[in-house]
Amino acid sequence: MARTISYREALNEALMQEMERDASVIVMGEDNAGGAGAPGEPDAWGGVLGVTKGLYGKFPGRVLDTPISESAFVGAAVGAATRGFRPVAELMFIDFMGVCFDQIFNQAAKFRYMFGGKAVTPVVIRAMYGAGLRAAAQHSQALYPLFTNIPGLKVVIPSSPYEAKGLMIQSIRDDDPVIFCEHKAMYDTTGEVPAESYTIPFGEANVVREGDDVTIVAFGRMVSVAAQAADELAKSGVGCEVIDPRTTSPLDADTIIESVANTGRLVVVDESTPRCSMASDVSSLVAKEAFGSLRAPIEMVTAPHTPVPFSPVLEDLYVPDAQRVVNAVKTVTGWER
Amino acid sequence: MARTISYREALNEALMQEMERDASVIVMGEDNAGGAGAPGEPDAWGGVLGVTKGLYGKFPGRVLDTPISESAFVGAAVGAATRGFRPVAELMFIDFMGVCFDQIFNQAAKFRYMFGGKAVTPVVIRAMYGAGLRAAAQHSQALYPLFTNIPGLKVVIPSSPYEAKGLMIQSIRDDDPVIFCEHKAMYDTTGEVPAESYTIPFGEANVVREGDDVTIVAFGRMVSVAAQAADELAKSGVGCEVIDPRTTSPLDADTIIESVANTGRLVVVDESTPRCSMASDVSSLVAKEAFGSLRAPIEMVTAPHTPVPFSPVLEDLYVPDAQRVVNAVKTVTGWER
Amino acid sequence: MTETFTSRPAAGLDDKSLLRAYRTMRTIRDFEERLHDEFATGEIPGFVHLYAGEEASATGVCSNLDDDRDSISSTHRGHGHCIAKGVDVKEMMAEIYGRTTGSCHGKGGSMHIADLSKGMLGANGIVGGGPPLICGTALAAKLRGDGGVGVAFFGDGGSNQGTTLESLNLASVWNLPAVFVAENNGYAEATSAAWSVGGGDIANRAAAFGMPGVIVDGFDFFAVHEAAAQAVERARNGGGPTLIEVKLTRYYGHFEGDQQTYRSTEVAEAREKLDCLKRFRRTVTGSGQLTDGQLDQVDAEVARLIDEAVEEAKAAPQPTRADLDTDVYISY
Amino acid sequence: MTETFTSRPAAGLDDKSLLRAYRTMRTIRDFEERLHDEFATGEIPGFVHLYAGEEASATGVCSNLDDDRDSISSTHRGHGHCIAKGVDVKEMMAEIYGRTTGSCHGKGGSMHIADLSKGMLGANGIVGGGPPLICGTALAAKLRGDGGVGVAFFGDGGSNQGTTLESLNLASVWNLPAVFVAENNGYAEATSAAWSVGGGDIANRAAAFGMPGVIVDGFDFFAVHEAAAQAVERARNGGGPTLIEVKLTRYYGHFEGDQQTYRSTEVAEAREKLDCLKRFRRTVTGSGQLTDGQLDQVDAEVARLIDEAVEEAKAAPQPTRADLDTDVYISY
Ligand SMILES: Cc1ncc(C[n+]2csc(CCOP(=O)(O)OP(=O)(O)O)c2C)c(N)n1
Ligand SMILES: Cc1ncc(C[n+]2csc(CCOP(=O)(O)OP(=O)(O)O)c2C)c(N)n1
Ligand SMILES: [Mg+2]
Ligand SMILES: [Mg+2]
Repeated sequence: MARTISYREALNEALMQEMERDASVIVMGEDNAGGAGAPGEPDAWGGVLGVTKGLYGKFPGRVLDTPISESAFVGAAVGAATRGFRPVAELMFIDFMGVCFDQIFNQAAKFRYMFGGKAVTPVVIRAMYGAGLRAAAQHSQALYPLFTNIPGLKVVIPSSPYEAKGLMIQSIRDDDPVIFCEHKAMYDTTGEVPAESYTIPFGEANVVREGDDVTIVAFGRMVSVAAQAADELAKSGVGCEVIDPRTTSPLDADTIIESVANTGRLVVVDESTPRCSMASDVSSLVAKEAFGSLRAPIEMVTAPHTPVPFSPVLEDLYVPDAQRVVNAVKTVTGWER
Repeated sequence: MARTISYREALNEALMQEMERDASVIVMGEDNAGGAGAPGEPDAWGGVLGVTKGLYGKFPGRVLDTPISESAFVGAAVGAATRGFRPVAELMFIDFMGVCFDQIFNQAAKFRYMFGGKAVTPVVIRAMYGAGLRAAAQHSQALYPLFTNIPGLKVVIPSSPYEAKGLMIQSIRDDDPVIFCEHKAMYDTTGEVPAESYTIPFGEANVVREGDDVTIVAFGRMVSVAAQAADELAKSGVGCEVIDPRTTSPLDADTIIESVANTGRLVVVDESTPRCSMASDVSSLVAKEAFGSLRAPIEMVTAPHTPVPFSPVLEDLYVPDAQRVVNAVKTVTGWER
Repeated sequence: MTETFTSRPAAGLDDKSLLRAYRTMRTIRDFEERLHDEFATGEIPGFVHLYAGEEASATGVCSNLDDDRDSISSTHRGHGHCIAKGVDVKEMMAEIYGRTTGSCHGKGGSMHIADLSKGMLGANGIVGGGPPLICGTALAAKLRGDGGVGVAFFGDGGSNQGTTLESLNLASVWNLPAVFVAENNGYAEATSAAWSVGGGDIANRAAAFGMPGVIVDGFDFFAVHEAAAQAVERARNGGGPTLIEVKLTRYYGHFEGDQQTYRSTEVAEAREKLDCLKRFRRTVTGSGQLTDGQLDQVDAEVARLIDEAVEEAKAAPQPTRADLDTDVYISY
Repeated sequence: MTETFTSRPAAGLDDKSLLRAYRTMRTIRDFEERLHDEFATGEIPGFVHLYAGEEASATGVCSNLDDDRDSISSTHRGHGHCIAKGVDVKEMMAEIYGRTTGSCHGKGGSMHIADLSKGMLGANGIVGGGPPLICGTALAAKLRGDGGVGVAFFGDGGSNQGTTLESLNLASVWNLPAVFVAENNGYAEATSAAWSVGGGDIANRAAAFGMPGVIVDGFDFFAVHEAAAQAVERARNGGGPTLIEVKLTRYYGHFEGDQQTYRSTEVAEAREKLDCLKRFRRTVTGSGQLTDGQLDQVDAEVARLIDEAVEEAKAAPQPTRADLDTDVYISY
């Protein structure tokens, strides 16, 4: 049975259902219960933006608040994962990776390979990414390319409440370390979500809408931006195929390549900064694997190579919008060799 | 006057000459003097692989050993840079970025933008990268793509002793934060280096060799691998233009695009893992900006999407070699639309 | 080694210094109270963390510092530190409104207000981001030999961050002219410091790294001033770093919007009985050093300043597209 | 809170336990001495950090641990911890030679030997990499309620890393069944611990995070065993974490190849007068619990084992291209 709920609620429900189903699932992070040691109610916060609200009430021993020490508690999640648990650790803002990246990329990500295939480290690291809340340079980044670069990590970017729930459940059940990127400006976005538990497999792109003229690959919140652009373009008869890869690692190369084989044109929409980004990653994939089909340069719509500005005026210019996607599509459809 | 000296000596000479020239240049890192507090000689180590050897003897107050606390001392270098010094901090292995990345990417890199153009942070962070010394997964990575992704950082990768000296001097004099990537397997590589001080500007690629059939863009140690491949290919009449961008950020896009405009073919050689890498970055640049000139798919020769293996047999397979570059060139020259 | 400071008489401060301290505290208070009101109107973008209630800490510490040779780092809750270190209040307000006249041209916002020309290295969005930087500014002062000190402010939450703990050690090992000021307001977001700080008082951590540690009452300007004076003096004279734990209470939520379900009556009580401004007034008028009239005049002047700051900020221009990609680098 | 342990009589250990402990120490010693020789031939790839001299630490601690419910994390100097936690010596040797029969199929090498089935979470190339992981294994044991403990070994250098310091706090706050073993061998590479560890003894840092701290003589197996026994006991019973500082000396350079210009006669003296194996032998033969003959037999058996390990390692197959990209993920 599907109801309309928010992205936040979808995530919360996924966590709730998995904790119910599997006693090895534990949750930890700063104020994930909220208010540890405080005289008020124990679930005072339920996460800084409320994603873990109510979990502590149901599973008190399995929802842990932490001191502000990301290396220690992310590492603890990794360590517990090697000992049979399925921890979901919250890094809060993905921008905080800088104080704990070692535990993620040198420890969790490498255990299996470094130990000759003998480690199992089913840890999920949840983190908010993205601009739009006027949270400025240290709280607004879209850093998934940094994680995508690292072998051993899986990187998930849900683009809707439906995706959020199914991908979170899959992340928890997956035996590899997963970086789960939640767009903080989408928590109140609503959509149809089944009440029952379901999973969405990794590495299988979702073709959000079909079209024959241009392929648009977009990530996370940019999927809806791309879809909006596609709506706009449909009015003038341009058919866009919008692809949401869902996971940047693994990446569903086949779906992208097949689509470009049909359309001959590609636009990649990526909220991150442009250098060594997912925009460049997908472009390079297609320039190598589908060159013969390409009929125009590959356009990339990304944030500029700047930190995220605080000013609302500037931040609105910073984040790719539908108009920029429309322009990029027009560039590639208008291109003559 | 040019002499033949090693990459290590070239770096050491650059540091020495800049410290001599400018009293605001200071050097710090674990055992950069070597043996702080130990009963033996004060310059016992001069850096774990000897790059800072002798500096302490000449400039005792300006070469600082540090406890093993990369966040604190990299941050200290950043802080001192905001107060008129030009610190060169050694991260030792670039793989250690995970314990101090915040001070680099959220602090140093963002100050100027975040503070509205009012900060000056001329810090240089030296770090060893790359495979080849059988140092395994946590001491062999080529992580420059992660830094290249970050606006506000400049990223330098010298490919020879000559480049090492000139780029180091430029890095120290540059007013922006610089990540200086030294390939640890190149320290004993020798080459002609002028005795006097000189700089090599950032963002100006070096065309290592000219050719009309294929453009090869390569970074750091891969430049010599590419040149070797070019030698090999020249025998069968294939002319390769080998480009060393010297800095990945800023990147000299023009030189690359012009070359591809002439050759119509591109191979990128990058020691890092493939996803969101410099290989993908340069490919995407060309697929966007020089598509009209491209006559074949863009090939990328990179490490595989795996951690660096310890086994010498596997590590030798891991690192791109001339044969793989030759094969890639053959693929693009043999390609028919 | 941990020692507790208690209030002392006006500690040899002359009238001018006392008035200046009062003005600083009042400015911080009014700045924050006004932001609280303005935030409620929805006109202020982003996250805002108010320093109201903690004024005696920033003021007590920074009243020992010089503009040029001394530097401070701050936190997400940075307005008070900025004002106490002399950052222009109108520029700060404009920054919080995201205007081009702001301290950071509108690009930083509340969490990144800085003024390097005043030795203010920035509010900081990263908990534990500041202490390493201060090791660097203190090192710079030491190498230069100008007697300057670096002061790192951080919270009880920040006292658990590895970057902070490493910095205590580095400052000790390098014998830096640094002062670490742990502002323990009892909470990190909703998490109680009594729970999160293993080992009880933060000041206890000083001994672990070989420096003196003291605890002061953060409602008492004079206690903070005195403790900081000793630490700064020691630092200037090559005696190395000190850790000062200031115990205090924040009057508002963690950020604006926080419902504060994790605490109950302590704020009302603190406001009523402990408030640093009230206490300061009682002390200096009681001792006869200043009159209520003098202080009232400051109040009036500050009120006007804040009014003007808000008015001017609202009227100031927004950045434009041309500002988006400038100032990423110094040279391109 | 810091307390110093001194040697005690055989502390109630039966003959079998004593022999086992001796065998472990002897195995570590011979393993390392042999690697020292083999490294000199140039046949061993990569960086090798030898544990010779420190055997009583790993052995004294791990002799209190179970295979299954207890776990340890280690450092770049990990061979001793691996052997003491029961990792197969021949597989270890093969790993160091990079062979498919190695503990990690040749993919990890000296710095990454692990055996999760034995609760050995890996040597670790990152200084400070282990303590956070141990907070997790200790948490797992606590949640499971199986009485298990997690033990993090780290060096004097590692005691300054923020990740280590954070972990002390987290373990304290979560009241974890964890033991932190700081192996203070006086140096981090060439840097003296007397210089780098602000605050003197590492054990002093325990109080800063609210746990007991003790110092033990790392040449004395019995002292280490006893201190660890108490800490492990406390942890198993819900009494929370302990920090144990073990003072010892490494017999070789930081890594093989280090010229050790930063120290002089201390190693020769330690080998001569303090050596843990000699001391153990004196104690147990002196008390009459074991005979020289029994110990000599162990020596002979261990020598044979190491010979075989090296021989088999050298003869073992190298990985092949097919191994390069397997085992990055469990599912693709
Ligand atoms: C590294 C990092 N982790 C987490 C956060 C989110 N965060 C911002 S403020 C805060 C609480 C800080 O508490 P404290 O240090 O006591 O300062 P206070 O807010 O009480 O002034 C947290 C968890 C952050 N900004 N940076
Ligand atoms: C994060 C990090 N920084 C630096 C290093 C380089 N390094 C390896 S071992 C070592 C010294 C470690 O000293 P200590 O912790 O005392 O251990 P010991 O070698 O004495 O056993 C250093 C600096 C590293 N591996 N990881
Ligand atoms: Mg607080
Ligand atoms: Mg040591």
